[in-house]
Amino acid sequence: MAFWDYANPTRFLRFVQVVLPWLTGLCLLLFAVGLYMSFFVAPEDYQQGDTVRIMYIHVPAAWLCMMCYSVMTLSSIGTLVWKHPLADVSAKSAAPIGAAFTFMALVTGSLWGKPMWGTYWVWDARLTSVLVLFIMYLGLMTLWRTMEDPIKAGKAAAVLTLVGALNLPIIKFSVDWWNTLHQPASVMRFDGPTIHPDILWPLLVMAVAFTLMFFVLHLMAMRNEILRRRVRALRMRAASAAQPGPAGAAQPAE
Amino acid sequence: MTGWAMALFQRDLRLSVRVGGSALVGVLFFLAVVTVIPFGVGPDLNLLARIGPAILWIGALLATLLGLDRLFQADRDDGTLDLMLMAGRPLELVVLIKCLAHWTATGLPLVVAAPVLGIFLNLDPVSMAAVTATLLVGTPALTLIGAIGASLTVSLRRGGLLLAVLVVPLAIPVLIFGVSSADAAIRDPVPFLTPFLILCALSLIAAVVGPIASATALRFASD
Amino acid sequence: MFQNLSFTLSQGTALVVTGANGIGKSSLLRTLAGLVALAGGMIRYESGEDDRPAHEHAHYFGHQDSVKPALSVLENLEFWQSFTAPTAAAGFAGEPRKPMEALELLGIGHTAHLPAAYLSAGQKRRLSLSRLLVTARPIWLMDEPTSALDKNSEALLLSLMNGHLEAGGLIVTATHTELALTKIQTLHLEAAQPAEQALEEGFL
Amino acid sequence: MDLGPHAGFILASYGLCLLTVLVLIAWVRLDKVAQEKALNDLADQGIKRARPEDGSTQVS
Repeated sequence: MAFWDYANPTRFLRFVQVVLPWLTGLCLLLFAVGLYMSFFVAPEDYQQGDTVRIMYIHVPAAWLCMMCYSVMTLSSIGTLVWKHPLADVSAKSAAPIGAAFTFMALVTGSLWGKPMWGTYWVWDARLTSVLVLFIMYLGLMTLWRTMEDPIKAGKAAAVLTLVGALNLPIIKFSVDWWNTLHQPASVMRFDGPTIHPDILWPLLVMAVAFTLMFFVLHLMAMRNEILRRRVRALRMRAASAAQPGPAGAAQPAE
Repeated sequence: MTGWAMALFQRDLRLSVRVGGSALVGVLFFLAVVTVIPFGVGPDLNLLARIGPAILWIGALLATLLGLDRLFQADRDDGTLDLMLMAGRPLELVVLIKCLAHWTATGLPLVVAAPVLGIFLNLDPVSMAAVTATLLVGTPALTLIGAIGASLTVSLRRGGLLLAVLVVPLAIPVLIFGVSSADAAIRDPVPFLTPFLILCALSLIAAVVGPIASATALRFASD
Repeated sequence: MFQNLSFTLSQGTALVVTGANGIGKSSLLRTLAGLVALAGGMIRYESGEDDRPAHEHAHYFGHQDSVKPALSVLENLEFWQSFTAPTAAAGFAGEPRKPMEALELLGIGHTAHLPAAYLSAGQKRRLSLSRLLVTARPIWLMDEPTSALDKNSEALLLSLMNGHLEAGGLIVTATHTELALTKIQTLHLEAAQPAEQALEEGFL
Repeated sequence: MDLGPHAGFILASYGLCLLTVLVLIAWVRLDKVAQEKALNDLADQGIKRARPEDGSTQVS
């Protein structure tokens, strides 16, 4: 089963080596197409004018910050239940990327809100729950930083990640459950998207491009994390190794 | 600055930035406090704008207090403090430099984060700048006053809460003048400079009193 | 804490403090180190610098290693080298060593750039000991210096201590084991009458 | 291309996103360089992995 094949870090690194160039190329291509479409193909909104173009990065970033947390949640289950050796590597390296996507979603939302709502920030359910997600990401990153032993840190962080996953449905349904300024979902709906194809297509292309970017960065960060653990293990061995060479000075003078 | 002082400053900065250090936890706590307040007082943006400077100041005070309990304790736990007492360097200066390093690692990030958090509280640019300026000159005073509490509670296992109780009364003047000068910048007729200069003076006084008091406390704590 | 305690130590001599557990060997060393205030009496170091108290002429090598796990081994040592003020004394010819040299001498040179967190207990102990070599101070106060050290390191420690004595330094050490030092004076601590032991008894 | 009265907001959001992505890429790159340097430093000291790099060995 492929899932367990990649439990071997060395094998995983080889897999990354093969896959990464293709993913990166595809990601760049999609970004080129998506950015072109969002500026030149997509029409301006009859109400919002050109500001609607912020949507093509805002919405993918918002999706991705939730998907990234879902990846971390799955990885946490992997750490606690299946004891997969790469699970906490995956969770740890996803956190900064997730925090960055959340930051992007917050910033673009804020810059979109100013011309539309007249303020950079309101404390409504959607915005607040995403801000809470941002704090969760930062908290998890800090937890990993404060604990020296990666195995222990991984387990602690996995527990926290699972508890924090409660926030995901709150973010998703906040626009339906509470009355907010934020507009309700228009793409991810059970009865199909409600927006015009000229807007939908650039959005989908950008969303796929963002997703690929997440996987590229995530694989690279996981590779770094594996190397970091390797360095740690080797350093421990280096410390316990005897003094190399005939250290004459180390002999006590009788 | 002489060599030993630089070495101490660098060491403390490195320790708080590296794995196990607490450099950015304070900012995160600051962010958490500011996020929680609108849940308590309600999301009314006008109200938040009015009490925004106060929220930021209280957040900064709590974040500073929270990070202070390890200021001397970590060094006491592994015997470093004993060696520092014997090193032949003026202990008051040692304390001052440790406070400076601690402020650079934990207080300065609060100041940098303040304008961003101001957006959440609907502050206008003028009051944002005013709050940031007052925090810049005020938070060193909080760290220096807090150092007194940190040295008094250095030998206690759970000194954190006691530290906060001891320090908060001493920190009240800083809070008063910090918030009032930030407010003065928003409401026109009140001069900004008067409370601001008092705040600066408080920081300078704390830079003298704090190290002397906590050095004395540390000497008593060694036996 | 102590009664009728008085001793004089001349250059190049080691004072070995013996006595039962809990008798106050460690407290005596901490008092000499200036970490415990004297209730009465005085400590004087005659050949030292006039403007510095006796304890600033001393290195204290106690039970705790004062090693920061987040710093590298070399960073740990270099900090103590620049932070501890060297002190001179008439007739003391000890020369400070370079940090790397001291680490090599103690057999942990290969760990210099590793975080100290990776060191074993014995290696941390040796790192702590290297502190005494990089700043010259005429008095070494050593509390159970051989604990957590293996046979080789113990022999090395003794040669370092003898070297310090030859250079005209003083050593005061509390120990349970026999130490093969060149010039030894022994101080044996004994329990006083229980009623006289504690200051608090005065309130009875 | 005319982005209307709110061009500043649009460009700022795209710019800040680009900046964030660049920071992420820089973090990943620099981290890799740092870890590889640490591995090389250790290899110079003669501390290497026991298992060869081909990955043919199976972790039991």
